Amino acid sequence: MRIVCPFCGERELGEFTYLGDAKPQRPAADAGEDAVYDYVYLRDNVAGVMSEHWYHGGGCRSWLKITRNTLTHEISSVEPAAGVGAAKVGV
Amino acid sequence: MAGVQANRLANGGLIDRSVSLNFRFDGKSFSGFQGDTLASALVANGVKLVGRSFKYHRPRGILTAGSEEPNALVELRNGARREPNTKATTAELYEGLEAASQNRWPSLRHDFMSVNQLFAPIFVAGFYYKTFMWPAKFWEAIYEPAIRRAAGLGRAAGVADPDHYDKAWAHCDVLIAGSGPAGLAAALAAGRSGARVILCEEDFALGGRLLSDGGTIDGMPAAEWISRTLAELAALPDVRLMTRTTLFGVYDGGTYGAIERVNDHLPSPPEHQVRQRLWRIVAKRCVVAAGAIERPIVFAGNDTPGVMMASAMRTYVARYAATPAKRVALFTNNEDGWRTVETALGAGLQIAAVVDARPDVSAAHRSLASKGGFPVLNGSVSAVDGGKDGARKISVSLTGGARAEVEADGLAVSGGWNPAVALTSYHRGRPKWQDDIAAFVPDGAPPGMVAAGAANGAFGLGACLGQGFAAGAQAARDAGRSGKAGSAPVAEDGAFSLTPLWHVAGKGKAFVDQQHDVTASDIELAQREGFESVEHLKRYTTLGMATDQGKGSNVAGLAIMAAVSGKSIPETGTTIYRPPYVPVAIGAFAGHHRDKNFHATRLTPSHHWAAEQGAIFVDTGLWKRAQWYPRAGEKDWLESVTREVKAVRSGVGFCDVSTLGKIDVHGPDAGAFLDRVYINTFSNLAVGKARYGLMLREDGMVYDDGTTSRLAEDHYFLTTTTAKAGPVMQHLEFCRQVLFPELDVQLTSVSDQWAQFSIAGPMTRDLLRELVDPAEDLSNEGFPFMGAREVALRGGIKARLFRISFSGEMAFEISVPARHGDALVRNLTQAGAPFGVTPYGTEALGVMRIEKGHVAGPELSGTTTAADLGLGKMMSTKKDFIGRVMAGREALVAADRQVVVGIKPTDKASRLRSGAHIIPKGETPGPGNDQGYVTSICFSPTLDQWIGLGLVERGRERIGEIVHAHDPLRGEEYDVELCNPVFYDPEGGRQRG
Amino acid sequence: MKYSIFSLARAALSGHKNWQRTWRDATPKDRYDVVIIGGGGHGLATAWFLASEHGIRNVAVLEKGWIGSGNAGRNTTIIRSNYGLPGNTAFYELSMKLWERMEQDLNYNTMVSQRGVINLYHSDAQRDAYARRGNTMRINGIDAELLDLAAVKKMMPFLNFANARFPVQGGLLQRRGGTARHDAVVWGYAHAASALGVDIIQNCEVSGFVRDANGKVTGVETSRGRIGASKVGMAVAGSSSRVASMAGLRLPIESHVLQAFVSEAIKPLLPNVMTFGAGHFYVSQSDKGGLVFGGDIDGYNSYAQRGNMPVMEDVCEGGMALMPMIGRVRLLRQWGGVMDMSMDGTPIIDKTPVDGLYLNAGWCYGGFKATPGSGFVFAHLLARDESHEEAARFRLDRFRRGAIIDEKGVGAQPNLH
Amino acid sequence: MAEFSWSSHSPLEHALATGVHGLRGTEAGVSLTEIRNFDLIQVMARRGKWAELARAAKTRFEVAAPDGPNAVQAKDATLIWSGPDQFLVLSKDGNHAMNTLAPAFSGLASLSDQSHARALISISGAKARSMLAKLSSLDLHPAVFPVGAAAATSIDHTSATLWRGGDQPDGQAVFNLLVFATFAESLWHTMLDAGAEYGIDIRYSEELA
Repeated sequence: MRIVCPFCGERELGEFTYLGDAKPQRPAADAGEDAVYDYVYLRDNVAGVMSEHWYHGGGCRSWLKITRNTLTHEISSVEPAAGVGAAKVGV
Repeated sequence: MAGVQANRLANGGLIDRSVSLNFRFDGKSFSGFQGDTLASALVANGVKLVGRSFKYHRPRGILTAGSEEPNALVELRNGARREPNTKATTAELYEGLEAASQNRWPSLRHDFMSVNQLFAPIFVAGFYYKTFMWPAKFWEAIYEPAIRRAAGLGRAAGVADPDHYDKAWAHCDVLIAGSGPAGLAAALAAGRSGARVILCEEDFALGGRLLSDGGTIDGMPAAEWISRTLAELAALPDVRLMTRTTLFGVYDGGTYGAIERVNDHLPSPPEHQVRQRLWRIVAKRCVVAAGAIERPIVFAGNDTPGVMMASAMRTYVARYAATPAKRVALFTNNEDGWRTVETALGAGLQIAAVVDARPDVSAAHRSLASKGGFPVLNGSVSAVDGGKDGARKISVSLTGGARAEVEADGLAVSGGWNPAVALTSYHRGRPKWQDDIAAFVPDGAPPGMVAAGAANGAFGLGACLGQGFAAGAQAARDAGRSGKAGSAPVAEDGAFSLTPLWHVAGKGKAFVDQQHDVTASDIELAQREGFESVEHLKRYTTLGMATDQGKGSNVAGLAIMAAVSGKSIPETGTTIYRPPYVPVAIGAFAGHHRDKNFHATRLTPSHHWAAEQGAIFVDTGLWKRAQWYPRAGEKDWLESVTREVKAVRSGVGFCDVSTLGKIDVHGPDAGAFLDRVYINTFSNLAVGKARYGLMLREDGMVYDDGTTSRLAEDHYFLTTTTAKAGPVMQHLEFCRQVLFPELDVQLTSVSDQWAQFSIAGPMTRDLLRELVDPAEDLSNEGFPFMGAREVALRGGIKARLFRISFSGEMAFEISVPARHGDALVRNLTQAGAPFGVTPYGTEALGVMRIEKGHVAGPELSGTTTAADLGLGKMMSTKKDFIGRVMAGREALVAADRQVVVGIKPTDKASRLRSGAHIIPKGETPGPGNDQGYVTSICFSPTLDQWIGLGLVERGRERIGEIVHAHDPLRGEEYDVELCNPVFYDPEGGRQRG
Repeated sequence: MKYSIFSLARAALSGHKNWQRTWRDATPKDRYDVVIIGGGGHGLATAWFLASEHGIRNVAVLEKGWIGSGNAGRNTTIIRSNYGLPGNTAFYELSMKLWERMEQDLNYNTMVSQRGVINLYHSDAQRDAYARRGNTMRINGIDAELLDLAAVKKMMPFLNFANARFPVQGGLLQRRGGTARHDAVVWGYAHAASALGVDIIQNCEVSGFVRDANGKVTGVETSRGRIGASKVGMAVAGSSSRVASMAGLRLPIESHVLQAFVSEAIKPLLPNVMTFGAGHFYVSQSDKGGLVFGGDIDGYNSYAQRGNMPVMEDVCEGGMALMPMIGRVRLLRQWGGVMDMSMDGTPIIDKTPVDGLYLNAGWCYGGFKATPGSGFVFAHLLARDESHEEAARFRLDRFRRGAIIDEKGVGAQPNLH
Repeated sequence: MAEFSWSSHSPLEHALATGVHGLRGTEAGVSLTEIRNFDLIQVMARRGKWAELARAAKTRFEVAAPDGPNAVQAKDATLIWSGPDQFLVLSKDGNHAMNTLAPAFSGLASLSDQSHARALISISGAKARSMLAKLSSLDLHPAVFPVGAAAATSIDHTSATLWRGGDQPDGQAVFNLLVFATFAESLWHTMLDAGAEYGIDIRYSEELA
């Protein structure tokens, strides 16, 4: 697999680490056990296009949100995580 | 010089007759020429019997001239370089080559195991599933060992491979598999367009079938066209032609695997060179011009030595000037097979007959036959007479029912051609059936890949050139190259007519998969028993699972299955194609990464100093750490470690702890950030102070621990355990970038920037006062416990000093920029000399942490909660943090959890071992009373006995209880007392003093 | 038809023309007592135990392709019961005991070969972890031995002892562990279940659940029509999330690809099954002679049944690090299976929140060895509506309760299990 | 009381042996030069401060700080991109060491000293790309990785920073490689193995050029 890092360009799979589904959002502090259980444990486990967290740890150390097809491994988009590029926030 | 090469033609071929090469096969000496394969040299020397089959040990010869060879397998080379199952048809001849036949005993000619043929009526497909079941014990003791001994083909060397391998990356616009007419034309078009081109050819010569079949291209002989084309390609700066290189797989994102046999054509690789190189090729586009593979017709006796694929026979005659037979018959169902007759006649061989399954042989061929004086029989070969010395006579069933017999010592067979659809099918694509050639052709391909020429079902030379050229030009355009491709090379297309024929019914064994001895009747049996799916067929009969990967046999097998199950071939379908396209040495996939180079090695700043001291090193992850420092006269590790511990507890010692992960946490929100990742609070930590912190995973289990110091208002220095340095950095970046993007915080690993040493023992201050600038106040008031600040050292550099203790002693950790680490360790030795300073290793470190009851790796097992570790009170209730909510789940706060407790044998002389289980005293051990286990142990010099930590059910409530340590693995049973895990100075006075 | 050397010899006399189908080619009936989705080892074993242990013979096994086409036919054929945590240990031993009588139970030679499974250790910490595990096994009545370096050298003199980056120090050996012929397990259960009346229906893909007004599952919609059922059991590891989603369920499972590899057949080289403790590599040699080996999962969600080169290289690096004698042995074939990776690395065998629907899932890469045990306890659950004693901890709600069974201790991240 | 000497030791000092490694008898295909003394500061812009930081950097270095995978040569420093909103400042003689750089970027960036955390190796020679092809998955074709290109990447599963410096007078490309200090010796041996078949000319320099 090759991933086009938005900062580094196209790179080899070995430079990246996978975390998993990017859809679950960490619940607010007061959301309760059920909500956190859902966030930590339950997965849609999509057979098809899903959004995922990958880490370019062997490169620029950016967390990326990658849209990828789990049936074909085809990657359709790569975006930086929300906190990447914060230095350019608000200016 | 051995041998006379009796079957070598006087002229012709692409061999270099000026370079004669001696070789041995089964101990007998022969000679061949540069440019021969082992197979062609054996052919030239008249060797017909080359191997034995897998199950029946039938005598076998050479069937093909390529990587689809099922029969002519040898053990190549000797000793540690012995390579089992090497195809003689692809092994290049070199001076001194040694090869031996395999799967036979005592010799190839007299193979005892050929008695298996007598049992052939029983040894049908899947027979072993139906028997060997009674008595049950006999399977393990008798049947299976016998089966295992009989199985397998060649023998592996059994000792370490002495050769080297490496792996490399290459990048291109257009990757081309194959250098036949389609491949070369594709390279021309893409190269001229300005594309970066890599062409992989598994043969050592470029040209593919042109090398055997010739032809006329652009009005010139094929050989001349090849050399002109190669010259033009050589002049293009970004075209790379890789011979001896097989493209074996296609992976995601346009990544391809290829194996280059760099030095397999030599007896052994030259110094500094590898045997083989694995290539990872990244290509924007790929043109598969891998050609087609001639397929057999299945008939009784089709495995007799002397029966050969028609195209292979042409190759031996035309390319290698070696004649597999003197009197050749041809059995074909298609026009292409006749080319073998033309080639054979051209080389002066006799043609015994042509058996053509088609009713309508062309007038041209008929006149060729009458000119050559051989009959053309309309019908099929139904049997071959012969044995280990080759074929003698061929029986023919003539259309209409009559029979004929033909005397011949060679039978060329052509059942048509199967495009090489493997590469295009590796992403689970299923090829489609094309009626006019009665073959599967690619139906789509992985992204960026296209097939051209024979691989795409176009068998005419003109079509191959045209398709290859068009595909190369298009691939270059797709890759963004806009140069002019010029015009395509031109050639005539020969006529191709074929009448499908897969199997000739008859008496005697008719082999589909020759290597695995799968016969047509095995396929019929599989169908009868319900194994109709092609995948069931493959698995039940082992069809196509041999070292030829079914290249020749698969389609014939499923065609026979289609016939017996009354389905069409496309309805029957193909099995899933799996890489690699040719078997690849495991060593190549490993490359450089073996032996000491398996993984990288990390060295601490004091490593070479420690080595000078004679330290024993231990692997901790990738690190080499000093485990202990033996001294002369010490009888074992325990004596050394005990000395080190005593030295620290009574004086002063130091230990390199640079392996801890170190992270700079910067920014205005650094404190707020740490509050969210640690269970305790860091935003209120004063500048100049350190604090122990504990992190959980989001599932509530303990993730890591360490000491984090506040060096400035907006700068924390965080440490992790050695094992978790990388994962914690990744986790923190996730928190920063994904979970808490609103925080202004920056993270940098500074693990390698700092050499860090622990200095511990009651005389620590005495040592430091030597080392540190006298202006620095190291008193308890000036530098209290958990203080952290920069200090000046004598001689000019600055260091960071942290008053933290893992040993429970008065201790500091000191860090200096890493290139001063070696100086620091030498200066520590010098400064500490008056106090008897002692370097200590990880063992002594571990002893002291157990004495002090600190948890470490064995307790931070990923299944323990903060409360299990006795650290539950650290969990802040005033803030959210990672893992807070899940840590509250019922089973994680249950009263009967196993928690950390101290453990010591009641008999002070008794040894304690990690992994022993804890059972209530007086009970018989069983799953119901298995209450925990010993996690960490040491011999405590301080307590003068073995002590340990353990995870024990309700352990904290049971301090003082005598329980039983049960260690059946090591045959040890003893009583232990559960105790306070802090064995040493529980009040903590020493570290604060 | 009874299989034996005598029936084989008799058949030989008639040219093997009298063999019947190994299992009946059934057409679906309107209704069954139990419908099992998934014609892999687990589904077929469940059907056989339903019929043989519980007398429930009106059972159908629905397979979307050919039986054994999922992970039953794509694994590395290892059987063992060397687990360390309560819940796992006894269950896998139950399974091991069923392996030991499988051939006689099924009248089919599944070639169970108890040649031993050894987990090598390379550090004191690893030794200690294996000691803990081995003692757990012994406490549960399972054979386990902790070998030191000398014993390992004697047993496997060909390992890299002299020049290794992470030298072998010893190993945890289970002599009763070994291998079995994976396809034959599928065929054997099909053969035996079919003989007891179970309908095995291939090329029958489930597309939905039929539910009554109360939401109870009363059947399945399939590519071969609607099939009624009093109870429906799912045994579709690799596709569990997809099938469960048809009933509106989200599972604590991700699908990941695990690659496996086989070398060319060579004469016997390896005596047993071994796992490398300092890298991702495990290997055994098949009765046919191929080295069958694998390593870690690729690490990203996938349904593609194929992997990529980094893992292939990683596995071979492990192999060469452990035994550099295999350098010139050639890798013949590479394939991938879709693993049901659960959030704690441990399976789920339980009723679901949907009435009438039962779940057997989350096998990670341990499914093959569990085949008979899984069938046994799942049949028990389906027949009696309560968990079998040895599967009582494999509950679906354990994640919510925190009663997780995490052998590796890596938490809710499936690609690390 | 004695004063102490705090001599500096490169992490490659022990492993590096000057001279020719591997193939002999022809001109070495690869030249490896370790550079031993340098200052290396990681500069990470703070939230919302990139523009200000860029201005401050421009003022100090008289070149624009890299905002993409490039290495920019200033008159007495090289600014090497190391990730989004961050770059490394490579310099010598303390011109841009921590104590001088920190005040200049105060409040705009978080700085970490990496001077001792890395080893710096310069790679050139006719076979430099062939050797690097065994170590790096990057496409180093001159058109893809021109002078001034930089990459945060991995070698042997270890993070590394690779950039192309100015060509040598004879036109040969120069690749500069920063690797982590504790991995340096191991990676060095890997490089020697990769380049042995081409012959390697090994040197070191006490000074950044």
